[in-house]
Amino acid sequence: MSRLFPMPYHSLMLFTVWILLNGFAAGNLLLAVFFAIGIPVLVAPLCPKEPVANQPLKVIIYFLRLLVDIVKSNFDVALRILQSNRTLKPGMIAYHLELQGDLPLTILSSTISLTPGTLSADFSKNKSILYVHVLHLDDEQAIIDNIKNRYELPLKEIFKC
Amino acid sequence: MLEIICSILLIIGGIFILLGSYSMVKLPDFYTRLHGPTKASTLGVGSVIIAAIVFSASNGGVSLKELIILLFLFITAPVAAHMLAKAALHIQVKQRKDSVNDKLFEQAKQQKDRQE
Amino acid sequence: MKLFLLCFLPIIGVIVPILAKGFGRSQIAFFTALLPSVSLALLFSEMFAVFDGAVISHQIAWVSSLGLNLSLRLDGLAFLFATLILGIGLLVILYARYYLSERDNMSRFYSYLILFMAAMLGVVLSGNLIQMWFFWEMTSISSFLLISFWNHKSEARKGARLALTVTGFGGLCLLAGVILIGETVGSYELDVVLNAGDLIRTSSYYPQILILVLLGAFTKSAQFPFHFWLPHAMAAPTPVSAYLHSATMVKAGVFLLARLYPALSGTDMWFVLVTTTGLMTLLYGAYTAVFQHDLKGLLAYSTISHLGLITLLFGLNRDMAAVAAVFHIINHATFKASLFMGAGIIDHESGSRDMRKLNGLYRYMPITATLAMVAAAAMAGVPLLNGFLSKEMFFAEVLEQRTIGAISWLIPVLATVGAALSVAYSLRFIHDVFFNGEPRDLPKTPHEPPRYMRVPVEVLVAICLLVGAFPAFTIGALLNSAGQATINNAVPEFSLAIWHGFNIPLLMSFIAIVGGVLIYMSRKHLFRFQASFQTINASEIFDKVIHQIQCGAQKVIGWIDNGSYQRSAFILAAFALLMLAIPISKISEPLERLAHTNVEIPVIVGCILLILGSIATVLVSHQRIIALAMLSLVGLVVSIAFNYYSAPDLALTQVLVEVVAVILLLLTLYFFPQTTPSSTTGPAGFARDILLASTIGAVIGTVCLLMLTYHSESVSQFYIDNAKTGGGGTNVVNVILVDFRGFDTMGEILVLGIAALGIYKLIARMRLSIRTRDAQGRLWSEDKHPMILSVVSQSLLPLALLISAYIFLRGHNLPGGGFIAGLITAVAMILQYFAHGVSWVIARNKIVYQSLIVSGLMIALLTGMAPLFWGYPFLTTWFDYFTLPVIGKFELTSALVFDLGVYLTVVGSTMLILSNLGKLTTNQRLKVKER
Amino acid sequence: MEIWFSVAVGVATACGVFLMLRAHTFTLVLGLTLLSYAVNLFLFASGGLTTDSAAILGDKAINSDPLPQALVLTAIVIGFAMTAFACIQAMRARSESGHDHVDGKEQRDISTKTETP
Amino acid sequence: MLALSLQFAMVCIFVSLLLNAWRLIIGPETTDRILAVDTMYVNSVALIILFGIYTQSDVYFEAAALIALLGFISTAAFCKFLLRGDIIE
Amino acid sequence: MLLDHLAILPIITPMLLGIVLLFARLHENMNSQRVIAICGQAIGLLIAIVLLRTVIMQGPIVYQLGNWQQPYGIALYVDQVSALLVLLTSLVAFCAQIYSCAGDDKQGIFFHPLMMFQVAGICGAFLTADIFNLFVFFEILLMASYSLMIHGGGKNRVLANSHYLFLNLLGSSIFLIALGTIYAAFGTLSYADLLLKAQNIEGTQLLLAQAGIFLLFVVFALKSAMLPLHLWLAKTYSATSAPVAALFAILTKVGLYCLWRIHGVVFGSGTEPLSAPIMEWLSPLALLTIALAVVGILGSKTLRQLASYLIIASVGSLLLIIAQHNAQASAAGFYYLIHSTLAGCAMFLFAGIVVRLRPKAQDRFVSTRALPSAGLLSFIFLVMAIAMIGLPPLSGFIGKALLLKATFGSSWMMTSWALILLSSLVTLIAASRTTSHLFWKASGDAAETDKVHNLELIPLYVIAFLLLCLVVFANDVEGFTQSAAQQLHQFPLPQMLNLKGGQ
Ligand code: NA
Ligand code: NA
Repeated sequence: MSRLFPMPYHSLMLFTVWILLNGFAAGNLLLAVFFAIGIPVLVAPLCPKEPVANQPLKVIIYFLRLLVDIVKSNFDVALRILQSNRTLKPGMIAYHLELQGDLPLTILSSTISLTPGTLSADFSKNKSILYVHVLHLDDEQAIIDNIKNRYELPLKEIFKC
Repeated sequence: MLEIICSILLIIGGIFILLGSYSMVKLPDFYTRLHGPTKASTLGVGSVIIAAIVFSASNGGVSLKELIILLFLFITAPVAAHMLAKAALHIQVKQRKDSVNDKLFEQAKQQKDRQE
Repeated sequence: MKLFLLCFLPIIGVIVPILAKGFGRSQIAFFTALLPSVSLALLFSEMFAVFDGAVISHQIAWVSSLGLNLSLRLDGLAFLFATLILGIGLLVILYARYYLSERDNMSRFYSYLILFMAAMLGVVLSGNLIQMWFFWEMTSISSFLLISFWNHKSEARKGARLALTVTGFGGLCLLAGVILIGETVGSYELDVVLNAGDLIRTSSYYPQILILVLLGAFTKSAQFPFHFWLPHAMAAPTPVSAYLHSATMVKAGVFLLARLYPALSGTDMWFVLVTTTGLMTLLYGAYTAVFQHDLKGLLAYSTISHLGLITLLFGLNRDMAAVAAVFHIINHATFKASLFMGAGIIDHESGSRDMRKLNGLYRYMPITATLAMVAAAAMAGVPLLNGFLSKEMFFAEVLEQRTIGAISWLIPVLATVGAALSVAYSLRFIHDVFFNGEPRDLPKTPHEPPRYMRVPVEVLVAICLLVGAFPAFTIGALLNSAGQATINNAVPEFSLAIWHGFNIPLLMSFIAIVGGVLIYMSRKHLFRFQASFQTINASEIFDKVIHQIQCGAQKVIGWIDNGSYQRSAFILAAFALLMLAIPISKISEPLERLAHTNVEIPVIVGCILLILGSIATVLVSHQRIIALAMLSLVGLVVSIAFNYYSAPDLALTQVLVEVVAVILLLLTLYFFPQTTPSSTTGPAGFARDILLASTIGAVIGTVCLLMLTYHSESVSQFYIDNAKTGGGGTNVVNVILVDFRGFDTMGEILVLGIAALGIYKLIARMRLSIRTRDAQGRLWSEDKHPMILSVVSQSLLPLALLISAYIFLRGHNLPGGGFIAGLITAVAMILQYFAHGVSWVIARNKIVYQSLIVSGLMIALLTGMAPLFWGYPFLTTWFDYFTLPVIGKFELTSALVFDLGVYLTVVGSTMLILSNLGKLTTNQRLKVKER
Repeated sequence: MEIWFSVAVGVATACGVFLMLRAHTFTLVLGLTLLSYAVNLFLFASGGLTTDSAAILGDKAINSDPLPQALVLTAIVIGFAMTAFACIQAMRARSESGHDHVDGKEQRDISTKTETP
Repeated sequence: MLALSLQFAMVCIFVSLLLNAWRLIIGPETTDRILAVDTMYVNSVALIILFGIYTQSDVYFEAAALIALLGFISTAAFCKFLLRGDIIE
Repeated sequence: MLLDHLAILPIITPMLLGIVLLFARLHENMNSQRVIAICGQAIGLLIAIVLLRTVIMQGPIVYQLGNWQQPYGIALYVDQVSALLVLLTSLVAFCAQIYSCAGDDKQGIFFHPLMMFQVAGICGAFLTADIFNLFVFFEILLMASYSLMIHGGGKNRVLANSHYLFLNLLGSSIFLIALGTIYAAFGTLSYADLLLKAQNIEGTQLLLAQAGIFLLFVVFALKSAMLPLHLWLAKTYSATSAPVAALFAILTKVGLYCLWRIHGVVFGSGTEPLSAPIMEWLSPLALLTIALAVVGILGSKTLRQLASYLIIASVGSLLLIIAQHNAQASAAGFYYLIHSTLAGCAMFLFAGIVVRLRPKAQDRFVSTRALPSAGLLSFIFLVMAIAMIGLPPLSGFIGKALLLKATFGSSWMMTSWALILLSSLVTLIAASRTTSHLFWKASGDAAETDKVHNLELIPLYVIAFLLLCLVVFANDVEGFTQSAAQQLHQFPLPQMLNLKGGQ
């Protein structure tokens, strides 16, 4: 099983992408399956085993939440930008991580970067701190809580770490 | 109907893309400017893409393949931003004088494991 | 046929001595002599025919377009010279046997000698002018070899080079002259040319022809002012001097005068040029000869002066004079050759040639002395010897000529002076060497030479005596036929009697002899007088001149080609601009009217971006990293432009190439200074370059505008019509690439492959220092592989592969194809390299990129070759549609296989380049086994 | 519109040529890249500029010229190969001569002294 | 209506591109310039999609997809260069 | 079956062999590489001979690649001229290949494959009848030459290569611009179609056409090292390794061939040829080239530099021939071309030997200790010098004479003759100097350590023999070049354009 699907999520992604690209037809299905299985096997040596996220539902919820946040924060950052620079209070915060594992951390940092107004600048050496740059930093703690509750904890659940 | 949605989406997209680039010109220091493009890449391009989907729906065959672009962007854009921030910290790009937690920039550069 | 044998036996003879190497010296000499003797026999077998005035000739067509035939022609003149060449040649072979020492490589000497003999025979027997030139040059080459026979001696090397240069120059002039003659007459055959004298003399090219031919003749015959090589040719072994530089080769020049006498002579120009030259040479040679201390030097200058005499005779435009000249050729050959051999014997047996040391040798070598004295007397023109007869004829002829009117008396007077001088140096030769006290500190005590070494001298002296005593009987027939051949006409009546009664010529001879004796008496004063001039050494001057010229040339070359790339590039660009300027300057209607006027914002924006990007790249080019950023802007705009102008394939390619290029340039930049040093070109050069570049830009822009506003109907419609039906694809561009013009693509991937190999080759030997700090002196960040980048790149790889598969499969029908797919794969792979590092990838990825390239190229090539086996041309494609139950209708095409080859090659090459480049800084760095 | 395009191509060419006339290899590589962009656009333009008619057989009529596109594609590939080679050649030259001047500065007449490895 | 909004969006993007170019040229930091280029890549993705809508054809889709997928690589490479000098090690 | 595809074989055979030589196992093992390479070149030679024979027997061949009819597909066009040049290429390559096996090929990797690709490129350039395909083959041969150029490494080679590379990159860009312009003007790329369309054009089309044609002239001038674009040649050729330089002896001929074929015929026929304004420049440029070569021959400090300038001299002479623009002259030109190419090749190979035998002094004109087997070497040199100077009995003198005849009565006749003869004279001076410096004047006896390798001598013997044959069979050769020239100057349009492709 794991030799056939070294990366199940990838296989899924590849399958869907192929179908999206070529439309839904018998020949395409066959090819999609072929690639979904073939490519991961081909690149397996280059991709170490990924931690399995075994709550698909939570994943979807997380994703939707992310989308909503993006839209929301987009608008207020937009307003922020239209005001004068003087009112702006940019700053850096050091976010102490509980989350571990490369993939989860990557997802977290990408999430942070994707939502306008915050930007994951760098990790500390042992990945215990994530330095986050904030466009408008009036309430540091609020932002930290926000990140922790909305993203980090859910990710912890998803990846069981 | 679909046309109207499409048009609205296009306008939103346009505005946000413009905002992104505008902020990149306007904002005071590199780190703040770095926030700009995220808008372009997320909501801006996002709504344009959805507009495209809606449009394709409006003349019959709905094709979702534009979503793939969105997927790609969502995967890659943060990395670019992250790398840029990292690089900026490394080459000690000056942040604005009155930035909050000024010293943290230095720590971030050295990737300190605990904050003093 | 006999003629060919006669001429070519010696040519074969060249190898005989080399084959005979193993044998003893005498045997070698014997074998060498065989073939020439046979030739001589053959020659004499034709004697009577020739004396009857017959012209034996034989031709074989050779290079028709050049008018060059193998054409031999034996008439009196040729017979005379052939006899001299073979006869004296044989004597010289015998003489050389004893002259050369054990140390000398005898067989080499002999083969050179025979080579010369063959060449000389060729010259005199040629019936075709170009063929004559052919052998003429051969004589120069062989004399070069012979003079430089002792090439460990510096003067031998110098003398050889000098002789070759002068005679070679003459030879080239002669070639030009000959071709001019041929083009004027319409044939190079001697028979034709000799009878076309009037045509030549009246042709507009006559002056050029005459000057060129005379240059050839004069240089060869050491006529003033080209005489200077001859004395230095005396560095050659004496047999050579005797053979080449008295009897034969130097005679080639006068032979040419004789040969072309009917064709060229008879004009005032001929008279002036030839006579003057001859006269000056006669006097100069004779005068200088008097003051030589070296025996051979004296003989050399006397040779010069006698050649001058002969030339002078030819110049007089009188048939009888020509005959006299021929006569003197014979006489001079005999006595001068014997004198040289005598000198050689003296040198050989006494170890010196310096007349100040050599004295009173008569007591040591009476026989040789006697022989030498007889020969010298002949040279001086003493009665009862052959020299006297021709001298008399000479006097008679100079008295006869009237061409220069009132001052005609000048020539006889000067001739007498010359004769007197020749008497003087002959006297000196005799008295100074054989009498005049005791020898002074000679290396060895002189004695008679070995018996057979003297034989050649004896033979020649005998001839001198015989001819002198019984001219009509001995030489009459030969001279007659030779003279007839020379003037191409019946010889005027002449008598070869010794005694013509008291007449002016006799008086002149008498004056000459008396004057000569007087001159010799007063030599003390003359030498003192002469010593007041410093002697000039021609070969040193020659060396200096040549050296000067070479230094000058080196300067010029160094000045033109200073090894600067910038100069070459500037010239190239300027040349291109010049070429474009010619047609562009012809544009009549103003360009505004050419331009369409509709406004498209996208285009305007794009152009603004492009212009900004380009100019910015130039402005910041000294800050290299920034320049790269600017450049990638340009690349982006270009790809968008391709998209906008409905070329999706190009857009895709451009985007990908852009990415790869940026990676490549960044990899390169790591090893380079981050900023360009202030350029070596000064402000002037800068302005110059800016001017040139902007002008080129303007012109190219104009041409572009012309193109855009002009529309020729092109072949493209064919592609659009046949893409689906003939190529089996709907993406016309791709069908063109893999089918209509698949050959281009074949070549293109080959270029890519070769580039990869070449780069591998370049990297293999590369040693570069690795920088530990950046330009601002900051240490590099410790975080080698940022975590996010690694993770994302991993998850991107499968996606990228999927996309490239997608692009590859649809390429034939929609934008895409093997090349683009290959680039996508490559870029994704590269991403792994710089996200995880080389060692990480190498540990996990076992693909050998070189074999990717090889297999790619192989697949492409074999796909191209497959149709050959069905009798179709290279790269003919095949496609068909199939239907399977589940999948439905689909197409299979050979173009896809070809495209696969493209894909593999692209992946392989790109990876080979980038990965090896990346490895440079790692311990994985490529090490090539030096075989 | 053609005038804009032409001007852009002209400027790009000028810049590329100017950089190709410099003396330092890296600058030359930059120039080469820029010049090949310009040249590709030029070659592309030889078929005329048409929007919204990609050379894909389908419902739309094709009035763009596919041939120059194919030529440009070949040109791009070859140009890429050349650029790559030029880069590495520049590096090698630098590693041999110690600096990135194209003539290797002080050394002038190459033919006089050639060492074999 | 649609055409109008389409043109509006396009104009927005053109203006953004020009703004980006402005940032690219004035800098001041190297990272600023790199950011500018990166943003232009993203914007051009949107632009190409708009072309697609405008011309009602999807032959331009791949270009957009590729830029979205691989455009960041050059940005990353630039950053890696600034961070480590040697981008493949 | 292969005989129907004879035209393509000179291109794909070396390609195939080059690729085969790259197979990992092979390119580990030097000996097998050498065997394959030499056999490959031998096969190439054979093919070239058969091709030439076929062309002579059955007239020109038009080979339509991909079975697409002219002018839509790419076609190869083989007439006696291109066949001759292919044969020359194979000959030179064969000699160089053999020579290289004496050890030069071990001084770096990929030598033999690159040689193969180089040959493929050159042959392609000679055979193709499509102007863009010509560009592609130019790039192939250039790429291969860049890579071969630095074979063996060393500072000067690499630096010389920089010069050569960047200059030619500029050249390639010019080539592309020219192609764009020409396509815009004619809307076609096939020689035949271009020739057809070039007959009656005016207005903008004329301007465009001429712009393109003139730019093309620049490209070919650069390739053939015509003054003032000669600067790269001496530098490059005298820096690189002997076998490569020897192969390069044919490289300049590519440019000349293109001028001959394209500017001389494709754009050079009709009442008022498009290339006429340029061809008027050709004579003076050619004469200047010879003049420069004369100075260079006198001023050269090394044997290889001398050889390079001799090449330039021959280029000048051939340009002069091309400028005459008539079949008679071309015939002479072809003879001279054969001779000069072979002689030049030999010169470089010989220089290679000298360089190897004199590790310190190399081929500089300074006397050192005597060379091993100096007698033999000096004899060989004498032979080549005789060929180069144009003295009998080797083919040089016929070439010289033909040159003189060909330029007889032309405008510039006197200058041409003077320069042609002068170049011979200075060659003679230089050669005699060389002989005396390199072989005669010696300080101390020869070192016993290294001696002349037979593989190095064989090519020289072969070439010397061929040069002799050129004289002995001069009439036949001349007859051939005559008909070749005839063919060159009458391009068989109908034959090419009326062929129907299979599709
Ligand atoms: Na962001
Ligand atoms: Na954010």
